[in-house]
Amino acid sequence: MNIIEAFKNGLFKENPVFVLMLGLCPTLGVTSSLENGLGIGLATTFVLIGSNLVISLLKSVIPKKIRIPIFIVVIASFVTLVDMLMNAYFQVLYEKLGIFIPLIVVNCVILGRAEAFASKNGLFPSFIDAISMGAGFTLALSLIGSIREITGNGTILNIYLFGSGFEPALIMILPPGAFFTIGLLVGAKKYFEERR
Amino acid sequence: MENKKLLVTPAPHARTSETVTSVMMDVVVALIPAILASVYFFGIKALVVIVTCIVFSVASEYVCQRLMKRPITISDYSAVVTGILLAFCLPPTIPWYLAAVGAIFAIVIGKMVFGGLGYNLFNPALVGRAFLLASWPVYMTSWSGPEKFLEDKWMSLSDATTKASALSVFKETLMAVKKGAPIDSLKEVYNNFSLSDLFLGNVPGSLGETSVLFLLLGAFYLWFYKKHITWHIPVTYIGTVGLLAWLFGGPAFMQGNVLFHVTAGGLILGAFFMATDMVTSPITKKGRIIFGIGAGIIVFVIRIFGGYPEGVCYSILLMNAATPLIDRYTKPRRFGEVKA
Amino acid sequence: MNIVKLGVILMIFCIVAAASLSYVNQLTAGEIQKNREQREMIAKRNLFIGDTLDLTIFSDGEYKAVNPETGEDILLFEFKNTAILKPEVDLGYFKIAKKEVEEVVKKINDEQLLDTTKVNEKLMPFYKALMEAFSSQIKFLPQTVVVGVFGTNLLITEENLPLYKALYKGSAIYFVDAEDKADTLLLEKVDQTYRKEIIKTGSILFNQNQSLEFDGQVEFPVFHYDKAMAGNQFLGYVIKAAPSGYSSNIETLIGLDGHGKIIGLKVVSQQETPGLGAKVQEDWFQDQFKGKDINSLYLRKKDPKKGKIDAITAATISSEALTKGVREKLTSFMTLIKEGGR
Amino acid sequence: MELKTFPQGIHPSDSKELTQELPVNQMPVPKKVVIPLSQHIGAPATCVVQVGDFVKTGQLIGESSGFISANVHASISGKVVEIKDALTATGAMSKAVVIEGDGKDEWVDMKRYESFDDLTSEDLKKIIEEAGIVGLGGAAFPTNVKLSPPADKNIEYLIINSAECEPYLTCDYRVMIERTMDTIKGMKIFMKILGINKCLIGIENNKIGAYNTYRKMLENEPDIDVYMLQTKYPQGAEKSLIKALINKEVPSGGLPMDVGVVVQNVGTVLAAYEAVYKGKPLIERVMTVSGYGIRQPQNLLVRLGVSFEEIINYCGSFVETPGKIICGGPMMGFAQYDLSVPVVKGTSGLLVFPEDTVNTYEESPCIRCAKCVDACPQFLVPSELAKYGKKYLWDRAEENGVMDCVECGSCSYVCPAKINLVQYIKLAKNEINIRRRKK
Repeated sequence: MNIIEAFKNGLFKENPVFVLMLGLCPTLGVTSSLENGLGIGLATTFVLIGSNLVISLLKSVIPKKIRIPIFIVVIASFVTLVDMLMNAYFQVLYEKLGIFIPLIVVNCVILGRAEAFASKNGLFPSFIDAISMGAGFTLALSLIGSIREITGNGTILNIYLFGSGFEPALIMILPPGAFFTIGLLVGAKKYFEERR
Repeated sequence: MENKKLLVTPAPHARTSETVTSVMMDVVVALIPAILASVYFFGIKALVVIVTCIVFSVASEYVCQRLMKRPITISDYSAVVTGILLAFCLPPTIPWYLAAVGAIFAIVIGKMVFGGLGYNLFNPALVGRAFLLASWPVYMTSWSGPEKFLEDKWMSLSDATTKASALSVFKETLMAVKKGAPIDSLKEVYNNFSLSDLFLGNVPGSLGETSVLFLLLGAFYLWFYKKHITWHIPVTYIGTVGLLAWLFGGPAFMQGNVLFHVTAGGLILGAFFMATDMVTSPITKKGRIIFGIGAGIIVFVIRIFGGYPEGVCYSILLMNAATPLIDRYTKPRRFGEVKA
Repeated sequence: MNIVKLGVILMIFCIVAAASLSYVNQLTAGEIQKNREQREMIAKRNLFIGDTLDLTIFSDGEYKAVNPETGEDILLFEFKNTAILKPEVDLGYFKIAKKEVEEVVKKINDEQLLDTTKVNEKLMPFYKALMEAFSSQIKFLPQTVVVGVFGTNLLITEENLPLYKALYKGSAIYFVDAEDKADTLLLEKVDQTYRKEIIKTGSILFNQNQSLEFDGQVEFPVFHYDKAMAGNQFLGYVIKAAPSGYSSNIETLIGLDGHGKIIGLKVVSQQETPGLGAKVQEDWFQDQFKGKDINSLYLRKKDPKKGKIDAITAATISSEALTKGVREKLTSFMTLIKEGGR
Repeated sequence: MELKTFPQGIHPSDSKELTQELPVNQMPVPKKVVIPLSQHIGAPATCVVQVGDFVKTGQLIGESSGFISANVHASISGKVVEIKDALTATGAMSKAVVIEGDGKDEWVDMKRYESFDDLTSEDLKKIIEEAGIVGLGGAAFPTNVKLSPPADKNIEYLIINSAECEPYLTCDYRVMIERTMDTIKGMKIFMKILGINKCLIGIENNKIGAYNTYRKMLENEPDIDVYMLQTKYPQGAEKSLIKALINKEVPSGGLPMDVGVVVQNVGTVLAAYEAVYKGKPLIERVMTVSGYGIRQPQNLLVRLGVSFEEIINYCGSFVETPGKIICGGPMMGFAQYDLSVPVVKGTSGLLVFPEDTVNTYEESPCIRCAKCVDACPQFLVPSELAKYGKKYLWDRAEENGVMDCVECGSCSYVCPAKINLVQYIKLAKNEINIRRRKK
């Protein structure tokens, strides 16, 4: 398996948010700032790596008929793990992300990769896949988060970018702003792809 | 007989002289009295807002069509109509750059991303207004009072005292009443705003929402002379709001002030110029009646129970969203169709 | 029997997952508990002591003021790499010109001044200048200023206590032995120190040498409140209120002294509209409540006669909700106290 | 007085003043005619002459070839010079008999009846069938078929279609004014055939002259009622006319006989009169030549098969460069590009418009103004149907009643976006018909 190819795949060709349109719940919910986007992206990546590894390791043991419940058990365990760890050691971020950390469980990116990739491939490819997909997800979330933070709050990583005359468009950090941003980014991506 | 070029087209060979451009032009003409009234009452500030909105609407439509490699249709006046209608929903004190942002958003997100004129799901002007209201609520909810014609303030671009619009005063009082203030204070609100002022537009409010008289002038031109709008939406819309206001909008059951609720705020503008927007309203008469009643109920619910003093914008947007559904269930009974 | 087999496999997976999670839980439980306590502690403490967030905006440099007695410039303090950014608790340490302070303190000690008025007279110019400097640098007066003084250690004794108390009226300045902390950026360390100081200063404020304690959650028939105690001395109550605002319940801690005056108010959590209702969490809004009692807890906009609280522009609903919620909570609480004691 | 009419519809300017007051002018017998064998709806007639044959005026040259078909007769006497595929006004090719006239205009022997009292309904039907009479309103549906309703249909009314709602056309109006008595006799023939005694005539109020004439003539005829209708397009469509006169709706997919009505055009009535009383087969008809592009607009009695070019030349040729020539009315007629096209039974008019008055329109997107919905006499939603037609969604179009469309063109007329709505609808109808036939 070509690692570069795998990363290209995860970041662009099959970007979970912009192409596969998976995991839109956290994408819409938490990306009101770069910090949040990055945080949930990394948490998801961690869960993705963990679940992909475990599932590809155990793929021969898991009976086909009950694979989905087992996947969910594995994913849920990792999410609970992340939840507890973050609560213990990343208090501030944990409070900001709130309910969205437990909700990683239902993020379809993770179950999707478990079903589509990890349950069919070996340990190393699954690991690479998890990292590349996680990177793609994190990239997308950070991008959306930074656009929304800049336009909706006038800041990036809580640092004020503009003078006091700047009036941020409040709607951008409200839920509709997430829809606008995703829509426009997907549109822009398609536009540039077609031009190429 | 030779060298003759005969034109062959499908029937019918007679067409009305009406075109999309002429329809839009008629709407612009119908809006002119209200434009003049708004400039008279709010001063040169109003003109700046209107011109900004028009210029940026047309320009962003042009840019969009260039980028999307579509035929340039800015000469059909539809962007001008959007610009004027958007300006009409804005307070006169809004900075020009916010008006411009609203106009760009209205055209780009409200219209062009759907495919341009005829394909948009929502009224573009109202999309622009909703965007501005959600983004810069402080600017969007501080109105300045009407200025005296040719006085200092009339000419000034920035100097304005903020005042509450009639509906905000009503809303504040209503909240107070809910918290235990005497119920009669509602009556005081009604008395504080003279109906003739509300009717003429001599009250604080958004540019085009205040002057009922001049809006009606334009509306009747469209309604009776040009026949571009039918009675269905405006009458049911205003009627529903009026009825509900009379029943439940006052200190006691059946004591609401109908005229206050109809003339204050943007109801007349919305009913005649925005809800009747051809692209986003139902095509059948029955559908239009449902649309009007639905929008009327939403306006009333927002005004009395909601968080905003005025609900016209959202009522129309919500009903716009319901329009495809309404159209689907109100197909006209076909000629000779046997009822099942 | 296939289904039994599948069930058993699933069961095994669940058991393994549960086991490993409970192990991690054991590892992190202590930390989580600590975090929670710390969070609550900070919130409660802030009610009585106030936030120090505002200090972070100082930039490096020398700050001077004119001594009103001599007309000379005196170097008040200088900042060097001193601003510390921390998300939750931000502390600024800065150095006051050693000489000046030493001189003043020496003077006081030399003259053995115990009369509060006279001490005030001596020190007032200096502090006035200090305050002016602050005011000119920061647009508003911080509630709390933690000052680290190199090499100085002002002992707080029975004798000079009135001095401190008299000096700071509302705005408390705490002198901290900051010798080894000025360069420290670690949150933990700073925070611990800070907490220690607060306990100390809290005692000072309330004329006690014992440390400040919160007595935990005292169950009262209706209310769930804390009593803030410094030793045996009763300081006040902490009450929770959660009025429903525009789009959420605004969870609020209220610090109340024994006379029914609000010592501090802190919105702990809310989900109001960002940029509008969410401004209830901003300091200027919360600070309005300090020193008020139930009679003035009305919005100025709604009730110009009684009202002492300014509403947030375009977010009247949230402002009103909080003001009203606090007022109602306090009203019933006061009734309770009057009827049934503490 | 509230005038009867049907709901919805449109009000195009009628422009009938050009020819309304001009009496019908007989055009000279042409030198050469081209007579298509398919001038009607249904199967083309079978040719019964050969190249080189001499034919007399009124001689049968094409024989009805099925249940729905009609006889075709020679319209001049002369020699059959060619049997070829010729262009017709609809743009389709049809087998046609070309006759070169000998100038004598010799008629075949014609059997005349002074009165039809002795004839049975079947006899009369036979005469009409042999005379090759078809509906002259435009659709050219064989009249004898229309007059033979199945036994289970109870026919109550005969309705005479004299609405002539198409702008410019005045041929029916002139027939009504000039041959009032003859048409009344014709109506009686039809009533006898159908065995009923109720006949209704609907005349629009822009043809007040015809209304008054009938009023006078029918004073002693209790069986025939004449009504004035409000001028509106498409009053001449059968279904709309029935709705206007007796307020009954022809069921979707049904025929007028389903509500007990037979509708006949006033021109057809006259042809029936001529066939019975004069024994004349259908070889000539009254048509209107009009429009601002022709020098002498007039109402003409012409032999079938004469080319448009000849008619135009007879009417003083063009005023200026013609831009558009239409066979039929402006609402439903066909634009022509070749003037050798012959007049057929269904040709009601020939309109010439100068170049500078002819507009072409660019289609712009639908703005959902619903003017087409308010215009459609069939209560359809033309904009939707056209959308389905455009996108080849035939099933959706069928579900939404595209087959009920009468192709009156009202929707296209009112459309401010200038979308050719009726064209897309026709496309869909056509496509659905093909699919139905395949099944």
